[in-house]
Amino acid sequence: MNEIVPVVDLRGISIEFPGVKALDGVDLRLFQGEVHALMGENGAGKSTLIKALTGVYAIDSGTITVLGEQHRFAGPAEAQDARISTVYQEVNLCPNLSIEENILLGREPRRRGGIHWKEVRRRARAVLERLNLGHLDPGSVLSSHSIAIQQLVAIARSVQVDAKVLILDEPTSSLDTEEVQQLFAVIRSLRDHGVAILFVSHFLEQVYEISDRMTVLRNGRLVGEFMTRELPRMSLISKMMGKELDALTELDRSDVRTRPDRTDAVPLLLAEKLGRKGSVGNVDIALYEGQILGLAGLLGSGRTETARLLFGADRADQGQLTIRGTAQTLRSPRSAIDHGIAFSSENRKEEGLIGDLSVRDNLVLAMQASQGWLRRIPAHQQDQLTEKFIGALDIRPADKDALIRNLSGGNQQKVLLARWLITNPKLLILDEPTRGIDIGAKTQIQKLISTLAGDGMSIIFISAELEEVLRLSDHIAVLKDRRMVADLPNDGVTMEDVMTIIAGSAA
Amino acid sequence: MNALLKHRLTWPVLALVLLLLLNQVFRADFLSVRLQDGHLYGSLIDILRNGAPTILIALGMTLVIASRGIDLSVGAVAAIAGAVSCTYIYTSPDPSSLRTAAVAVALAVVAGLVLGLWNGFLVSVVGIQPIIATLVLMTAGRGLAQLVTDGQIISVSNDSYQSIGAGFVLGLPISILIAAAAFLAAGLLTRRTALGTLIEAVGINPVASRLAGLNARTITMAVYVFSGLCAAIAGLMISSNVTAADANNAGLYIEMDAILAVVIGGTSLAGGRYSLVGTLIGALIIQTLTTTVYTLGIPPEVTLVFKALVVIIVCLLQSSRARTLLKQRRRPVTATSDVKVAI
Amino acid sequence: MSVVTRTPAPLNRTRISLLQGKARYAPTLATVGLFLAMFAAGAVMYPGFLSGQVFLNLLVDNTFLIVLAVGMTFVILTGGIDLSVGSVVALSMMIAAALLQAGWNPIAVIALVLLTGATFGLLMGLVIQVFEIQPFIVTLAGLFLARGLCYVISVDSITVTDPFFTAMAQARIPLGGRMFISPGVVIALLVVTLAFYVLHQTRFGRTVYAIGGGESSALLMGLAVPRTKVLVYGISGLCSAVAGVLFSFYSLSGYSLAATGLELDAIAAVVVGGTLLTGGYGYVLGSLAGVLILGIVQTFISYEGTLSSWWTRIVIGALLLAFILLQKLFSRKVPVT
Amino acid sequence: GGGTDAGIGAGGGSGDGITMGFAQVGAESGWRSANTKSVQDAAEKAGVDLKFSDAQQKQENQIKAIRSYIQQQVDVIAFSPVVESGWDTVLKEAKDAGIPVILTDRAVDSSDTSLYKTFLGSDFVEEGKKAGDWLVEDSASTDGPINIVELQGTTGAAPAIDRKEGFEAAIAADPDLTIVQSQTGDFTRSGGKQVMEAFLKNTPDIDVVYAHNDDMGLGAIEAIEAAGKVPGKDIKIITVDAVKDGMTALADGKINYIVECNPLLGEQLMDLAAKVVAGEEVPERVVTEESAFTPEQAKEVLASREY
Ligand SMILES: Nc1ncnc2c1ncn2[C@@H]1O[C@H](COP(=O)(O)OP(=O)(O)OP(=O)(O)O)[C@@H](O)[C@H]1O
Ligand SMILES: Nc1ncnc2c1ncn2[C@@H]1O[C@H](COP(=O)(O)OP(=O)(O)OP(=O)(O)O)[C@@H](O)[C@H]1O
Ligand SMILES: [Mg+2]
Ligand SMILES: [Mg+2]
Repeated sequence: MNEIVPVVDLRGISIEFPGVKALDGVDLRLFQGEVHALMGENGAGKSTLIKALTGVYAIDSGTITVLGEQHRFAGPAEAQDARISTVYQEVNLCPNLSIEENILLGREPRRRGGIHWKEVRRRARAVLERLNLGHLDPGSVLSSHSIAIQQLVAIARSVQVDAKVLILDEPTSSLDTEEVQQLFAVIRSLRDHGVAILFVSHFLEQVYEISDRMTVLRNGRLVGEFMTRELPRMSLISKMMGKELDALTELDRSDVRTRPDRTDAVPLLLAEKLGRKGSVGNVDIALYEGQILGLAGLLGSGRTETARLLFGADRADQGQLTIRGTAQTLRSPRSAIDHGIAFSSENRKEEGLIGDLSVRDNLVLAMQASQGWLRRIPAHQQDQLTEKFIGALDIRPADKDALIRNLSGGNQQKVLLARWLITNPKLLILDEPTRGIDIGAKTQIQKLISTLAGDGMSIIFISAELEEVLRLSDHIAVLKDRRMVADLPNDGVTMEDVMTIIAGSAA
Repeated sequence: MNALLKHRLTWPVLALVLLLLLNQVFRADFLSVRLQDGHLYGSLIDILRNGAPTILIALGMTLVIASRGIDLSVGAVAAIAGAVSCTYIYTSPDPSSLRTAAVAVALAVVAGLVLGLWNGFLVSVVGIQPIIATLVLMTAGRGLAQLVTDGQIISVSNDSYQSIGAGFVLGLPISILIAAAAFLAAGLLTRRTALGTLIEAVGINPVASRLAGLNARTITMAVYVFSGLCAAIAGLMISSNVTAADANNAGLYIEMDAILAVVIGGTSLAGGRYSLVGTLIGALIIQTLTTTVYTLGIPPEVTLVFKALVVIIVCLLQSSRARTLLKQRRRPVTATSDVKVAI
Repeated sequence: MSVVTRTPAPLNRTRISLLQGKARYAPTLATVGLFLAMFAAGAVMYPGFLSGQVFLNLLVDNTFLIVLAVGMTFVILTGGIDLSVGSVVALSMMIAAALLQAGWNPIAVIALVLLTGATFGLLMGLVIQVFEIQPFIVTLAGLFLARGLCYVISVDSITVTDPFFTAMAQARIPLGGRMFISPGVVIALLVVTLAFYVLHQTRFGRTVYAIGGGESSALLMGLAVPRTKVLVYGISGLCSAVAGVLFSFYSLSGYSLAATGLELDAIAAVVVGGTLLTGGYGYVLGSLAGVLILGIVQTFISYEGTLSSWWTRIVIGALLLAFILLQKLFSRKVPVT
Repeated sequence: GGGTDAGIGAGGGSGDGITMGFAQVGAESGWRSANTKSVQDAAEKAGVDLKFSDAQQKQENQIKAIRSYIQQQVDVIAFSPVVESGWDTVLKEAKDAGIPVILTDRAVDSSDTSLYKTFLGSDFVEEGKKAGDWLVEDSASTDGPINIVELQGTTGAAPAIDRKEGFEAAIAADPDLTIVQSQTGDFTRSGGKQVMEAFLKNTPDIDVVYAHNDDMGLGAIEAIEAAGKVPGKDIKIITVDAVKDGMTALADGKINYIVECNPLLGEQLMDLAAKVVAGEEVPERVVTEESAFTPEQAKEVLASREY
């Protein structure tokens, strides 16, 4: 394949942000009809490289060649004109518009007298069906859908055009196995039609499954370009991390003993037929101290909604909630927090980050909120806490005063996790906590969760990766069609078991 | 030097200094301050004294804007405060006593707090967009003030009351001292406690703030109450300065001046990070601008054109984009933040 | 917008999912419904209120405000604001009156006025876009500048005696039954229709909504964000100039203090019409309804005829509030207000 | 009292059964409030059913109000125009509907005088002239140049323009009199005070202040006192309006001369209205009787000032 001219050829790309050299002389070649994985730890510079290519960021030095022609795109619009189609890391769509509009925005079919809305719908339907999303109403407002659906819509938008290059920056971070497979089917067919695809993911399985070749970055520098099948996983990981991987050996299953139900004790949290009209129903949970409850279910099955109910972000209007033996109504997140409940949202951008505040301010925010505004956490204590967690979670750059919106996606996620860890909650609800986190950090976080549970913290764990759920949880609650349908103690539950329940029990 | 150039207050300060120097060029004794009848006297003192109400109101406005709101009602609240206090003094049996003045001030302050609470309630509990919520009071408020004064200008003669806006202690105008005290109080209150950060958090991302456990409602309420309080005190200053309550004209358009001051001071109307010092400088720039018009003898017909040009120049100076365009420095093509002007 | 009310994306997403896409229309529908209710209330309370002409007068007397609100809707949909509109109306009137007085051809005058307004708006848009200065400030400076230019032209008021303008001012289009509208109404309604078309049938219009939904997202989607942002201010400037011409037809004069505070009326009309100030949600038809609502409030007051000056203000404020509250009540299913 | 002249036939009862629509400018000053009150009181006394509306200084609001009066078929419409120009269309509608119109306080510049029956109000140019004449006379005895500073009303407002014009015309006769500074104080006390503060610093030897209304004059007095000078002696002050606060200052010698501008038009208006509705002839222009006051005269009339 090497004789062929690359579709995209990046050479010596450098970008410096104030204080950070995000890219330092990076090369990348993309060939027609290949899936190319861009690999690296959180903050390695993957997203920045993509933004450099598509003209979001101006480059300091280097050359961008597309189809043999040198370019310097002045913005995403120009990159699109050169038939480069991109899904950026955070969902970048317009929440106020409908799905179909989002898919076709800027390239609406026209006819005499304006936009051909019928055709818009037809095309949107077609591409949604291609992604197996035919059940979605193309006219519904985007913001009414979960992050996963939004991610899929973004993908639908990107594959809707006739592109030469398709760039997908962590497109699968919220998706279930099923959706991932659907996406891969589309990717493969595009590849077979000669599209060059750049794919970023922290899921090694997926990378190995779909990619032909990969480029590895570390700290903004190029480590090398490899053929996927020639690079064993372990060496990929050590190339990404720059060190040998002993700390990273898969989480030992024996580490996660199933903590038995303590039927003698009062459960920390007891939900009985908890629900909310139009949202989720029939949530029955008994969670004891030190237990991990995993929520399993398909995309849109209501896991996020369940978590929101338990946190008071939405108010429950059915059933009963008992916390440590007393019946409670959670009117707001505030009251949940007062009961020792913490919730880390899957929607980092809208529901987590305070973008214009520093890492430190973001990190201590929840703790400060629960202490009240009068008792400001002293500066030295703030610094101490921040430094501790920057170290513990390996947050990069290790700069307390950096604005959080300038951090890479994975590092933002770590800060948000730390925000809740410092409040030392009794119950920690984690909705996709490992979303967009690199393999090293992910294992670290899984370990952390396990340790926290060992220390007596209860955890509700939601992840699109069912394996991760099965590996960590003591109990697994299965949701289907926004109702809870089963609660399994995790004594060797397998993926098949869960899938059977989801497939089987008619709601 | 470079750090100094980058500091966000450098350019507003520079603008202020330039304006003052411009005046000095036209009038050699502009910057001189002398002692007259035992108190300081001079154009600089006038700027501070006349700027005190704007400074006060802009302080309150800064916090409101930081929380992603806006308060259009401040002028009306100032008018109500003046109307309430002057009408009380006018109708009281002992219109020149200290006690009467004290009660009048207390009444005005309470009125300001209540009106602030009302705005805060509409915005945070009822959930009306701030610009409209406060537009209601902006419209109705002057009516209320006129209702209190029966549409008349109420003149009072009470020395203690007059001293709020026109009096001196130790040679310093009392209004400046009040503004300074309010400035310090606001600074301490927001920076020594966590209030400042919490307000910023609510302003930047209200949803995330709520999920982090912040009581956004209370915080919002608090900033509007503070704004109401500042407006009431400013209203007292304005009316005491001329020893009369003019329900229709007191504090007219002061909300625009205050917003302008806040923005010139570097606080974004989209909410979030704010700078009280910046606001202070912004308010001084605006007052100096008015004085400059008088000093230069600019005819009233072109005053507005002149003001508009200065405002544009100050904003251009302050815009980092303008400077980078000049220097042709590399920067991300895309705007980094997703925030929108929220008013 | 407000601290707790701006709910981007999914805070209450289940609610909206119940109504699916239709919920987007709720605030606007509520506005229209409330307008009808108010009209009915007026008919019950005051004799002579229930007449077609009372309704038509709402249009006749507010042509310029309708056009202004249309321009403002574009700007607000992108999440911006334009405070200069009232002053640009006054400036347009001054220019028109001064040129007509100097004997210019009325059509040339109108063309020049429209050009001036559009250019003024475009310039403000350029400053906003290129220098990244907040719209509030740029347009506030625009407000000062345009008003200042009015004074520079003349502090005295200038009467328009041009036959064409006079004809436009006094022409009445009969609708039967002693009811009539003015030519200005036709122009205003044309502007509304055109705006509706542009917003919903052109890519430019969809980009306007997209920018309101998330500017950086729109940019990453490859939309022409900078151009659109500049253009909406141009449109608002153009609408202000059209409004200025309509106001000239209406009052046959140029006056440097005319149309003061009209920007707040326009903003209020847009917001009352169900458009969110943070951008992204709203319709021009809502803004039209918003203007009619503000107009009917005034009609109520003049029919009442016993309110003192201050009670007039208080009642206007109270009715505005009552209206917003009702609208909230009727459209509360929607997560975005 | 003020120059209220109810002389044109006292109206008790003559207005019975008349409905009058009155479109007021606003409530922008104490003078205006007194004007409104006078109209309302007089209407009640005359048994006129008054439909009152406040335009909040906006011409469009006034036009709307007049339209609604036409719609309500009142017997007579009276209004104080916000601005001189731009009334032809709506006045024509009133004429077509057969409703007579009376202008109060301010004129309109319509060339078609058949659009209104009469104009009742003051002559602002005349007021400015009176102020200027007094100054010319007063300074005749003194030699050397006299520096005048002028505190203008709101830029573009008719009284501001006319009072300036009249004053300038009057003092043009005397080359010693020069206006050295002129700035708007927006008709308000605090505006007058701020501008005067600046004038005092910019111009070392101010001899006379001419303020377009009492309020700005009162503000100027405070600024002059704060600068350590004596208003009325070191600096002479001339104002227009003669509201009660101004008259008090005049009586105290802080103001030297006030030209009256009388807001109490109510009774005259009702009287004219009754005649107009009855179809009687009325003069085209009824000038309110207005005087001017020196400190001595002020002391005499102060006690009986109504507003
Ligand atoms: N706008 C910005 N301003 C300052 N620093 C930035 C900016 N954008 C990115 N960075 C920095 O550049 C580096 C690379 O970030 P980038 O987002 O490319 O990482 P990434 O490889 O995509 O990581 P992740 O896997 O976490 O998404 C990080 O250190 C980040 O903090
Ligand atoms: N088929 C669908 N049609 C319409 N809306 C859907 C559908 N599936 C999901 N949604 C939206 O998603 C929400 C439920 O998703 P939620 O985020 O609770 O589920 P989840 O199990 O956490 O899924 P995810 O893996 O996407 O986070 C619903 O409120 C609904 O608005
Ligand atoms: Mg990334
Ligand atoms: Mg979810």
